[in-house]
Amino acid sequence: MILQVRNLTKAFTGLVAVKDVSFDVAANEIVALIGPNGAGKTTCFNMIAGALKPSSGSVVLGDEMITGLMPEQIAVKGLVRTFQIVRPMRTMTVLENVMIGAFARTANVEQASEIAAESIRNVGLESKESALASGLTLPDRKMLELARAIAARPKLLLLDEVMAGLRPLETDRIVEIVRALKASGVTVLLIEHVMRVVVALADRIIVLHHGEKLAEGLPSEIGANPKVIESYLGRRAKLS
Amino acid sequence: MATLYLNVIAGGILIGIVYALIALGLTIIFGVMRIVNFAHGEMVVIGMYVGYGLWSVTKIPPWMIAPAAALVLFVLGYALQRAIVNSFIDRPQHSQFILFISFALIITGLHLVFFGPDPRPIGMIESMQSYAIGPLHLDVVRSQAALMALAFVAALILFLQQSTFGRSIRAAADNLIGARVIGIRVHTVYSVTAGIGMGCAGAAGTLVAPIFDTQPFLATDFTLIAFIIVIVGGLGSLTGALLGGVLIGLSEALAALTISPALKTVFSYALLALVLVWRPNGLFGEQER
Amino acid sequence: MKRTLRPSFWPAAVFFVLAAAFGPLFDSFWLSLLTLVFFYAFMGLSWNLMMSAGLLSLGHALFLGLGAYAAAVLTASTGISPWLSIPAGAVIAALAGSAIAWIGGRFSVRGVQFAVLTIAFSELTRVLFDNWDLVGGTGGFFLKAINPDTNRPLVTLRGGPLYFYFAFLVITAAAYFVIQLLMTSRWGFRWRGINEDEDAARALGVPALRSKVLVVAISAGLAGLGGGLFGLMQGSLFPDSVMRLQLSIEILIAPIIGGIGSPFGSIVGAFFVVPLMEFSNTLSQRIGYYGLNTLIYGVVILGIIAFLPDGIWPRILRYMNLIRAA
Amino acid sequence: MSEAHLDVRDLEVSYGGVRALNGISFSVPHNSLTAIVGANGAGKTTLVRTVAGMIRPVRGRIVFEGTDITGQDSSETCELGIGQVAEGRQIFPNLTVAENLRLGGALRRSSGSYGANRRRVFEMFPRLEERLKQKAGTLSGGEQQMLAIGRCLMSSPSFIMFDEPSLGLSPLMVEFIFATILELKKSGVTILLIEQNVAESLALAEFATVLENGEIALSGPAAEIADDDRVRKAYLGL
Repeated sequence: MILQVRNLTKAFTGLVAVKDVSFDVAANEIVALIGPNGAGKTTCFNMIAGALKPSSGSVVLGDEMITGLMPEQIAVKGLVRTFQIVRPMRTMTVLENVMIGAFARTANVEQASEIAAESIRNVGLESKESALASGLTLPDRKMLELARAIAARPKLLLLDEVMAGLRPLETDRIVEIVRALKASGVTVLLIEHVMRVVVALADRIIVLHHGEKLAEGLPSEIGANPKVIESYLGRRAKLS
Repeated sequence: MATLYLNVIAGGILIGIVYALIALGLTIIFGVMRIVNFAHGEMVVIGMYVGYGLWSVTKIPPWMIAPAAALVLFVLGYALQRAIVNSFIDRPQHSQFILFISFALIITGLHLVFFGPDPRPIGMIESMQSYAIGPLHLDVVRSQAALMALAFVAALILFLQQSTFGRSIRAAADNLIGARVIGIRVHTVYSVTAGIGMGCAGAAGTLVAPIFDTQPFLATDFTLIAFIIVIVGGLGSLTGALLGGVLIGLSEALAALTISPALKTVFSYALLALVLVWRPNGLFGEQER
Repeated sequence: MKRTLRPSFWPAAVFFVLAAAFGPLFDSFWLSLLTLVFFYAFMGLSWNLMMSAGLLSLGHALFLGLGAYAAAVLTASTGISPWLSIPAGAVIAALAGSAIAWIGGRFSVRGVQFAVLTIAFSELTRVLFDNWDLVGGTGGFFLKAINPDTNRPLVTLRGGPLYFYFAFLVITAAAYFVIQLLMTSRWGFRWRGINEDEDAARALGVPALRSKVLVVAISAGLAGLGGGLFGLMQGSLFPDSVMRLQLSIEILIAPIIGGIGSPFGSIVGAFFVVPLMEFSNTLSQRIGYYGLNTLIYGVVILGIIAFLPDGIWPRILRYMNLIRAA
Repeated sequence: MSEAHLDVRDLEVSYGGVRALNGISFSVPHNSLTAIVGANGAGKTTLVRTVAGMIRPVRGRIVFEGTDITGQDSSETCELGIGQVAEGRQIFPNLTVAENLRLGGALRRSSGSYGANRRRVFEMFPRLEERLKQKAGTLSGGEQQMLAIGRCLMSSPSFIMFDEPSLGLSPLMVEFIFATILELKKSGVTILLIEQNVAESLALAEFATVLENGEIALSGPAAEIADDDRVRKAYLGL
């Protein structure tokens, strides 16, 4: 078991964003976290990755309690996250952006440059390696965000709606990349809205609604779950 | 001994109220536009020269000249914003910073060219007098200055609270996107805000002209005092500027009495460092931007 | 390394060698002007380093002053060689810098508040030095005069105009190349990452607090080193001269006007700003309008920042690329 | 007026250095409820902000009620009657509910009908009248959405753009908001609805346009769009 989340809760003034959420992620598994906008998915991610202090509850990575650690400490321990709204380092080139991720693993600039170049090739951005991040289109920025996280050699990768805003061609490419990551031993926890991708990738699905865990299980089970259909997928949708 | 402390505290509060007016101008500009006016002290000194100039010709007491100085600085602030500063709103912080340093250099340069470096005191009989209320001796000039400053503060708060335009200024400060969504003319709001902010500095300048002898190099001290107050009070917070001003006026007065006049600014800086460490956004600033 | 930003090594090396070669040809007026240019270039490089991590210092004179006083007092009171006392001054300045950076980082004092925090510490120290007898307080600290005949500059690190021209040229060149190496090291990437988006950088494992303390320590240490040499050149130190706020402002004008993007921008900026300062000073003295220099200086800086937002050096680079491309 | 209430021709916008919209054209018939759907990041909010005059387009024309308003500032478009209920609501949290509403009605066009607008808003959203003195930031998500709509109505708009009105609301509240939008349409206001919630908005709209990565993928009557298999696969997960 690579990630154990227990009774995670976050209360802002007058609003409980996440209430008592618990789930596990097994090694080398792909787990999808789904739910309508504002269900608390990103808040969960922020608490797991250390960007937000939980009001209560705990997060264990491997055999180590990481609740309350700083994001950089958690990242170095192998849990790397991407952001829902991409955050490129605009005045730096694509290579330099990805090297920052690589530097989590090595102090040597040469090696970091190699790792970065490889991650950039993985996501197919090699033609734009020396372009400034500010000039990239939205899909390329998503690829950059992904390449940066991969370069940090994560054991557990948290992807926050990395497919949003992409055309089918581009989402298929990311599906391939995530599958290759899984093959190379990386565990992935992803937030996603595009059902097609969730079905294609997820070994297990966790459904959040109004900050609470509504359901958890295999895609087929979730597809048939009446509560999930009614609250999230809308009356007509059905997961095959 | 107690009356000495009492009078020093009273004097500190009176000058603190005028400091608060200076800080109010700085914090309203930052609150609305997220720009730091590093030439704020120079604007105060312009107000001092307006006060000194009109006083030496007409002998009208400076506290009555304050509205005129406020108007002069309002026009200057509005014009500077319209002509130059509006195009710097989205620029990085360091180039905004150099812009205001160039304003500071130009203003101080003009003061030196026209008035020379030597101090220009305002010798009025009132400067010697004080109101005696029991053991309390309130210096006349400081009391007039504090009262006028309070009048300006009250007028400004009334304007922001009650008037339509004042409300749109507060709206722009609270949520700039929201202000544009409902059709507020944001660049006009910026220009009027800059005018008001620098108008406060100008008015305060006239009020302190009889207390500190007017000379160009006072500008840096006023900029630093305004910075300390605004940071201690909380950037962008009006209550922070008001209470921060009185707090700094008081702490300076006490430090000058108990330690030594030379160390009064040290005490303020120590206070500033303490507040920054304890509450990085100041006593009344929002904690999380 | 072929992919990353190759440090522009050769053009800069040629520039410094030429500056050294022409040194002996200058008369004492040009020597003192160019020494001042290289002093401000050096301080600009030090200021620009911490700016690469987005840390705006408005109190850089504090580090300069600490270095100057430490070197002067240590040499005068213990008689140790300046080769030891100047580095000691740099270390003291570096410690002060890292303390401020640690406070700023630990209590997440960012942006404007951090800039004002640097003012607070520098003004606090200046006033304390005013009242500290060991350093001569407001009366100032005076170094023993040197006897030009028997003095060996390489021992006392003091000498005539040509000696100080070379001294500041050498430390500026050294600082330039050290900073270039730093900027292409892991730390350089981390500083630029923090400047761009601190939270995104931390999510990738960049240790924000350590990175900030390190960059400010190096930046302050360099400023302290420059201060030590500056103190020996001046021969006398007053809190109001080496630690005053106006000096902290003067230090940052050259790198911003020159262009804070690349270290060479600070050198180009100094070559523009220092002669402008001197020119407007002499002009206003000759015409007799006290303050005209400040006015001219302000107007020119306003002109530059309004029309060359990224600074002079990036515009020259673009211009040179156009020529090369044409 | 035969021609469309709003007509957009070859609109090109770059925002933050990225080409957000490349050459889109569509029109919104008078008194219609037209929906624009697409995943987030497809350029929907950029489109709304460009029509509202908050972003200046690189190329293209925007015609409203027959007059070319391309490049006009948001203060001018609001006076013409273009209202916007923005993504994330963009209310003024530290100002009271009453002040938020007053600011909405501060335009020249609506100064005459201030009282009438205010009564209509209170009829539609009684809860706002109960909370007039409260700071807007203390309202619940749904109440803030009501305030955003109420504030927009205070400027008596003839054309309202709703940008992601259902974001972060409970299903019950989403139902109420969509009912309100329908009611506004029946009262004669033209509606441009921008939504990620594709199923709901297609059910509500008469016409729809699918926006993908700054380009129009599909446009036409909402019923046809809902049946298009590409839309069903990409957005409805069917």
